Amino acid sequence: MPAPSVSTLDAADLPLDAFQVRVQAEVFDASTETTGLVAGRTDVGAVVTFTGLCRADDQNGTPLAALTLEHYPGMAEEEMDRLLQEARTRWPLSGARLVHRYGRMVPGDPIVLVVTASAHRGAAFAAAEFLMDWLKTNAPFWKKEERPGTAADGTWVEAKGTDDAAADRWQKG
Amino acid sequence: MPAPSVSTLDAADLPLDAFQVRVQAEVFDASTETTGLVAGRTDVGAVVTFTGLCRADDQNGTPLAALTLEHYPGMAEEEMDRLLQEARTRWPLSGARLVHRYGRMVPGDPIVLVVTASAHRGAAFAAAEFLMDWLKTNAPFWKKEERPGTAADGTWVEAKGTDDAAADRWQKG
Amino acid sequence: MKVLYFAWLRERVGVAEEQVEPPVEVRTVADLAGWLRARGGGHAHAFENPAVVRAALDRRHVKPDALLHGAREIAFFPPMTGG
Amino acid sequence: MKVLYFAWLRERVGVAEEQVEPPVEVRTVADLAGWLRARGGGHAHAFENPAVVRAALDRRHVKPDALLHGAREIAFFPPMTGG
Repeated sequence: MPAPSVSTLDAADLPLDAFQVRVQAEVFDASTETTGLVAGRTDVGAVVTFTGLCRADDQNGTPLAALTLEHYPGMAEEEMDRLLQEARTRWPLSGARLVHRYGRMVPGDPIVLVVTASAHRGAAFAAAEFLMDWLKTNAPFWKKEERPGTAADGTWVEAKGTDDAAADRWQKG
Repeated sequence: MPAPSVSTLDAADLPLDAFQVRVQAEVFDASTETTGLVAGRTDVGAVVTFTGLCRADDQNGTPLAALTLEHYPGMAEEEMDRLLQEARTRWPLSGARLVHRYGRMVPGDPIVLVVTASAHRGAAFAAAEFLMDWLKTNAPFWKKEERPGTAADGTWVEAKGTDDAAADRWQKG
Repeated sequence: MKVLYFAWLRERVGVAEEQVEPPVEVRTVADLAGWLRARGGGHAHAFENPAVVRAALDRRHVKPDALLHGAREIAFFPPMTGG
Repeated sequence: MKVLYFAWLRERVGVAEEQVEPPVEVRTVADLAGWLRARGGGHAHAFENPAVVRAALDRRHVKPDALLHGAREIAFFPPMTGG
């Protein structure tokens, strides 16, 4: 299993690792990521954590045995960095984490993690939701679904119009 | 330290402890609460966790040494139950936790926790934000602030108009 | 009936709770607040600006015009600042 | 230049990446997609509906009319379904 690739965006007045994106095969621990963001700090009033998990049924209610996530190494991290920088221009964030897994997942497995920290809850909530919406439509990941009891190697998930609509609501002007 | 009071709202098709509110003096562990919500389940696609923490400065930027939270025992739990039931009528939730602490907190200490789980991210985000907004204006808790270097026993925090506005945006009709 | 006070209302009145027996003409939450204020001293100070006092009847938020009839417990407090 | 394929485009083309030398008249991302489709076989299948193919030039999302000039790497893929 390759080591997770790490990318850091610094700001002079923030801890060195306040903003971080990672793409990895391993399971992440939401609590470790969140603790890392707020430990020893007294300027954070709100932390929002979003975890996206693999469900046992797809968006149409069809049973699902597993998901395989393919990604574009290099671009995935760069695009997630760009999303994070965009979020920082929009909201006063004290820190953030974006972690996205690739590989095969079974129902119950965590897939994606977004953590945002801010002095105020409104900024933390809005930035987390913005990051998730844009991750879905902009981060180069693709899901393939395996059905229970089928021998075929799976079906590529089609992009949802509702995801585009969710991302579009953040468009400026 | 008194044992935390527990209240549970059940639904026939959900795990017994899927919905829970607690009022306690002890520190909570966001990760334990979240794990308890999704462990062994494959119908949850999204978990949103909000943690509210004590900051070293108040809403006007004045330095803060500590906060003391007073509450109305009995009503606090009942009101939080009512908020949770209202959220469940509005969004399809798989589970939720509301935990609110009382007593003295210093900067960096966690004060309030909201966890929402749903099949879909939109419901989990909206319900978490709704619960936080309504907790602020409806749950019977009051904050008293201590300033660094002052002997007086503190000043009661005044309610913010922005909190009322945040809660009002969820009013129906 | 039992009256509870929280936050600065508790500090001004000087007790966290007390038992009161208002006369029959005290019918609403606002009536009771006015009757308590008329006692003077800490009570007058606590209720000097009724517009910033909130109330709960048997642990449910109520408006000033809510009727007291049959309630066992009433609480007076400032706008909430938890969360 | 290097061409990368992902998801069902990769499966249809049959390779994850390849080196190509398009002629000078292939100036845009859309031109390149058309030129690749004209090769027939798996490429024709992958690009049969250009409207559902997205592209990134040197790891940045681009529109079909983006110019290729100077790019080292282009990727073709379906709409993203991560998160």
